[in-house]
Amino acid sequence: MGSLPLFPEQASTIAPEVDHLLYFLLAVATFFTLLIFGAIFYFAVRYRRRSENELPPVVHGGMTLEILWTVIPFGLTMVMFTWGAAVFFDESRPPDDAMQIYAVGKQWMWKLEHLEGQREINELHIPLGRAVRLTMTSEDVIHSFFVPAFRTKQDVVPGRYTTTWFKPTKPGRYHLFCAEYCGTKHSGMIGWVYVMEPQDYQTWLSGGATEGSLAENGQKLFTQLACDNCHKADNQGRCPTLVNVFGSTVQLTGGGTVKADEAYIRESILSPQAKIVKGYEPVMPTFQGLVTEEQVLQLVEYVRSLGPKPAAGQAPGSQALGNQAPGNQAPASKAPAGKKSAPGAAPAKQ
Amino acid sequence: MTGHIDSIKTYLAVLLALLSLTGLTTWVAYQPLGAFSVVAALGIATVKMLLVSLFFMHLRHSNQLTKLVVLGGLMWLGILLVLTLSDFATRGWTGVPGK
Amino acid sequence: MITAAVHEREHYLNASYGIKSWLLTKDHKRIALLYLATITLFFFLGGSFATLIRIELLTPTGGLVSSETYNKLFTMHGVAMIFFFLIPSIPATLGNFFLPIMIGARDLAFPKLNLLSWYLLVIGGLFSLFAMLAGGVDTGWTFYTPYSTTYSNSYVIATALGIFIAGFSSILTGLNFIVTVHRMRAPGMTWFRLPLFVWANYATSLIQVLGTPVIAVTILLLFCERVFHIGIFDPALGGDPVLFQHLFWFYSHPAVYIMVLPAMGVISELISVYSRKPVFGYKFIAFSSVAIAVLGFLVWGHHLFVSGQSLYAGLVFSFLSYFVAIPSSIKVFNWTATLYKGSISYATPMLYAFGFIGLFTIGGLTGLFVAALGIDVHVTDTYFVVAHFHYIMVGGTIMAYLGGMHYYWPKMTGRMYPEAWAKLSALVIFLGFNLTFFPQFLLGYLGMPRRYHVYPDEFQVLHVLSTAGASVLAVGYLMPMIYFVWSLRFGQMAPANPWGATGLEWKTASPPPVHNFDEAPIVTHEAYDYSTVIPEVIEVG
Amino acid sequence: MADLTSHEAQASSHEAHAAVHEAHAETLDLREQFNTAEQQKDASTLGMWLFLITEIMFFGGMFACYTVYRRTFPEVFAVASSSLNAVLGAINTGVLLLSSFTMVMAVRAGQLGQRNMIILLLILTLFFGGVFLGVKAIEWKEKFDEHHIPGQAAFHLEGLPPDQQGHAQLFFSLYFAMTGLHALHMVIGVGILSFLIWQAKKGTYSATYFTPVDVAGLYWHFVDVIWIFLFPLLYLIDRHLGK
Repeated sequence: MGSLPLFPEQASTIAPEVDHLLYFLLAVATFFTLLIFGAIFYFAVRYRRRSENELPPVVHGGMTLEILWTVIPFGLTMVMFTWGAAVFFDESRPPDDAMQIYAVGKQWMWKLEHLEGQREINELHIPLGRAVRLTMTSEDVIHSFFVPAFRTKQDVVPGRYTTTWFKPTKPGRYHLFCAEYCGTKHSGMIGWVYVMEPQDYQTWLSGGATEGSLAENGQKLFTQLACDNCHKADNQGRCPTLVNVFGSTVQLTGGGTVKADEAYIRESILSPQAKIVKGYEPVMPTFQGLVTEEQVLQLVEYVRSLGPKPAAGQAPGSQALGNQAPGNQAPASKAPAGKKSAPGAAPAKQ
Repeated sequence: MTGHIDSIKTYLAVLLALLSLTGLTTWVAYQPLGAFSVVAALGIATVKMLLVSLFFMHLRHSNQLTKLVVLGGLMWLGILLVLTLSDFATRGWTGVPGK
Repeated sequence: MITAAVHEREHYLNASYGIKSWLLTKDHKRIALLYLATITLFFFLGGSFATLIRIELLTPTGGLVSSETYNKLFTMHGVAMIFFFLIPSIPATLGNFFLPIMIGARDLAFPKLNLLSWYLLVIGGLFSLFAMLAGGVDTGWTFYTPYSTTYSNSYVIATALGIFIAGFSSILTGLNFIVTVHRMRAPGMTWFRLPLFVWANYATSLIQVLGTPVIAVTILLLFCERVFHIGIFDPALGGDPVLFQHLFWFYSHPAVYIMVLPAMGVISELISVYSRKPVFGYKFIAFSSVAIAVLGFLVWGHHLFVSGQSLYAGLVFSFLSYFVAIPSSIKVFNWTATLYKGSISYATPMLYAFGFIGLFTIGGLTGLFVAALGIDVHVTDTYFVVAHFHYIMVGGTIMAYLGGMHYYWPKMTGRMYPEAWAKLSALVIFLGFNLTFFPQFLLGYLGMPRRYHVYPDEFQVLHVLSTAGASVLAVGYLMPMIYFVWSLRFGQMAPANPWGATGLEWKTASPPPVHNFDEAPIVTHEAYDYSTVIPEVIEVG
Repeated sequence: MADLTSHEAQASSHEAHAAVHEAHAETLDLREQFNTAEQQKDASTLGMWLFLITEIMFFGGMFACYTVYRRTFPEVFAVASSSLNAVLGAINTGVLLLSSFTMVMAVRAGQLGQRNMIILLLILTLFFGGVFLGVKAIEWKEKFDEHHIPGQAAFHLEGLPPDQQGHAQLFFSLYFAMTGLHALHMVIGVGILSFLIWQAKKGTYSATYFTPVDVAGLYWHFVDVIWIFLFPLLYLIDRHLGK
């Protein structure tokens, strides 16, 4: 037994935002609980039955009271809604400078992949003060990526990508849970998130032996699967070039457009006929069953690395990161300030 | 309800209308109407539904309560469809996969 | 059952004897008792699963049972409690017994259908029981795909079939009630003279009729997918597991109101009778029941805030969720105001009613937390949610159910329960409940995920507290079981109206005659007009 | 609401129960919980309409799946839909509409107390219902022969690349689920009709008591209405794209 914590640690920029909302709700809830309990207790004592045949006066309902206790709670709930929605937007939208990490859930483990090629199981090492964006999928059933100290949670759904992000503000070791029931060893699908000082993180990154960065592995796979026979860099192939595709808006046969994000790249690999790029024939075979979710992620990352170079952070390879991390540390570590932290902490440097 | 006995002629007319609408909806499906094709199909189906319920099911002569029950049922179907679509139709609006 | 004095007056219990007279009865009162026996069985079954769960969670390492067994325990706890206890609890027992009497009818509109409903519940229950005995089911009561369709190796099909069949029991009960309220009211029983219990059950029936078919078809699709691999929700074929969640919660969120609305109806009766005053804001309470039934259908997506549902749908559902808070708070305020200047008795049912208001207030207010998008991301699928819905479903529904059982026991059986023991049980249950579930709020905010067989050490103290509370709670639930049975033989004979209550159910004898009334009632007063009743009570002594 | 209240107060504000009840005790058709035949008929009709509402929601769950997946895979749904036999579908729709017509005529015969006509028209309705089910069976048989059965390894829909076969299976899953449940309702309807015919032969129904025929009619027409929507939604998606 031993320790008895009553409140979770605050270790991300979102955590204090969530907690402030909690304090507000707690205040409202406590007020109304005391009001109701107090009124019941007072009335029950004050107006207790004194004789078996007493008949109390009839008190008719009052419109003023009814309106009062309809309108006031309604006003309060609208504050709750708006505030909750504001926090939710912050929780949902990763800042542009966030560092990309991929996660795959399967019964019953978390597989995490860094752009630099480090792969971890049930552990995630991240630097202090950098926003981290997780793109996640599942190989089997629904899981949920939950780090209580960060106040973030996102279901991980088979067949599609979901996203979560957080920006750690305190070095340490934090629980990682699977929060969506996923079968026999659901409670064993847990791990740790290590938030490290940036220097330590650099040391950790260079420590593990990797077989090349995620994008490099994706490129190898791209060649292995002979994707490069058709998808040529110079746009001379039978298929559209993938250079500068990521993040762009793609024109489709039949008139529509689609934003080339992770989900679109994934769909194009597994279900290539679903959306055909304008001006091309539907000749690509499906790779369903030929590649694992992890390999798809490598390919997605490769395509991303071919895309327009992002302002900061998303550049693959550890060199770029190494230059940046110390610079980012200063503003971020004192940035529990809240909502607008994302742009503020993103001095767009290359 | 017992009081209203519709004539055979009325019922025959409704039947004829229903059969012609069936022909119409089949024909319309082969016309190049684009997105309007679904609208036409559902529009015709709705008219047929109204014919069947108003005449064959005597909804015309039914009391307010029955009409309310039917409207309520359709409204609930609407709730189910619209709120479910509120998710599926707005997916991808944020540009963040899964949000 | 009841002491058969030779020259006893004929009533529904002694009008005929033998198993057949019960199993083929069309009397809504007898069917109510059949339901009572059935759901009590499932309550204790679900309760014993809960006990095992709590004992298991005493230690963080999961020593008592394997993880497979643990997963089956919480699944079967949920299935037994929700589908076979809470949903039928108040409507099928107290509602079945009293709704026709309260409106002055001889029976429900469709007595045979009523009996059929009970058989459907029993058949559904047998399927689920078979699944439990044969090896159990481990999907969680929510049956999320693709785990339930593809990955689980347990008795999903039998359980799903059981729930499917029991669903029709619920639908037909709701249908029966609606028609009865519309078509069977006694002369003079206008809508605004209806007891609030009837309003609440009417609203509940609307949900049963409109919501239950959707879970039925969803379960059917799940069944087909598991048996024939047709893949409506299978991501491998392009299906969407989140769609299953939408359909599941379209019913399962309103189902919470199926459980709690009748409870609110009971509380309206109790508060009025034991403060001997008309309910403050009768129309507001009546309409808020209907409002809850309607608005309850617009909020299901708040279970899906982190599921991969779109952000905008999340906004819509969070916004709508707050609307359903309003009618609930209107009720609480009106009940409290009813006490003002009343003549408040501390009889056992009133203690349960106080307990209900207190626990429901906490449960409802924490509902505001989980409806707030920003906080729900953190607390969903944790013990915070577990605590929240137990405050509503156990602290709310079961408190009201027991309050109602005590209140109506004299009418149903003709016997009084032992008052002192009953007061004690109310107190034990209230304390035990809070000790069990309050620590779970803390656990949840700390991040303890639900459905965990083993857990980190730092959560143990709170888990131990919760288990301690659960053992108190278990004692509290066993007590009424024992003294109710005891009272059948040894309890004092009950007068027709032991509480000085106003409803038609108290104008007929205890227990009521076969056709409910010796003389057909004609209603001339508003509900809860105590000036007409109190002198009579004094004569009865 | 005020409207309803006055109407229903009237429905139940007949004389006191007991007296009326005794007066009717001789009438076989009046169940003991009711006071008047009108009250009983109203209750049955309302009960059936409520039941039909539950049926709307029951099919509604599948319509929701259909809507979501058709939105997601419009082209696949068009191709898969075109593989269905629209002619048979249209003919079947006609057959079902005819059966609805004979059903409503049976109810009319009930209103007029024409006992033999009731029997004849019910048998006709039963016949058309049987034809519908027969045609349905032929269609399903075709699906088996063409390997259009979802969940089977042999599933293959011509005209679609391999990666979209899964989506096509979704269409056929919905097709079989929806038409299957519809057919199940038809089978139940056939059972009800058989019961009514048997009862009608015994002379149970007359101009004063034909509620079962009336109520069964509501059910039958409702099943018809469901099909009215299933036909264009399943058989007629973007046919113009096909050939």
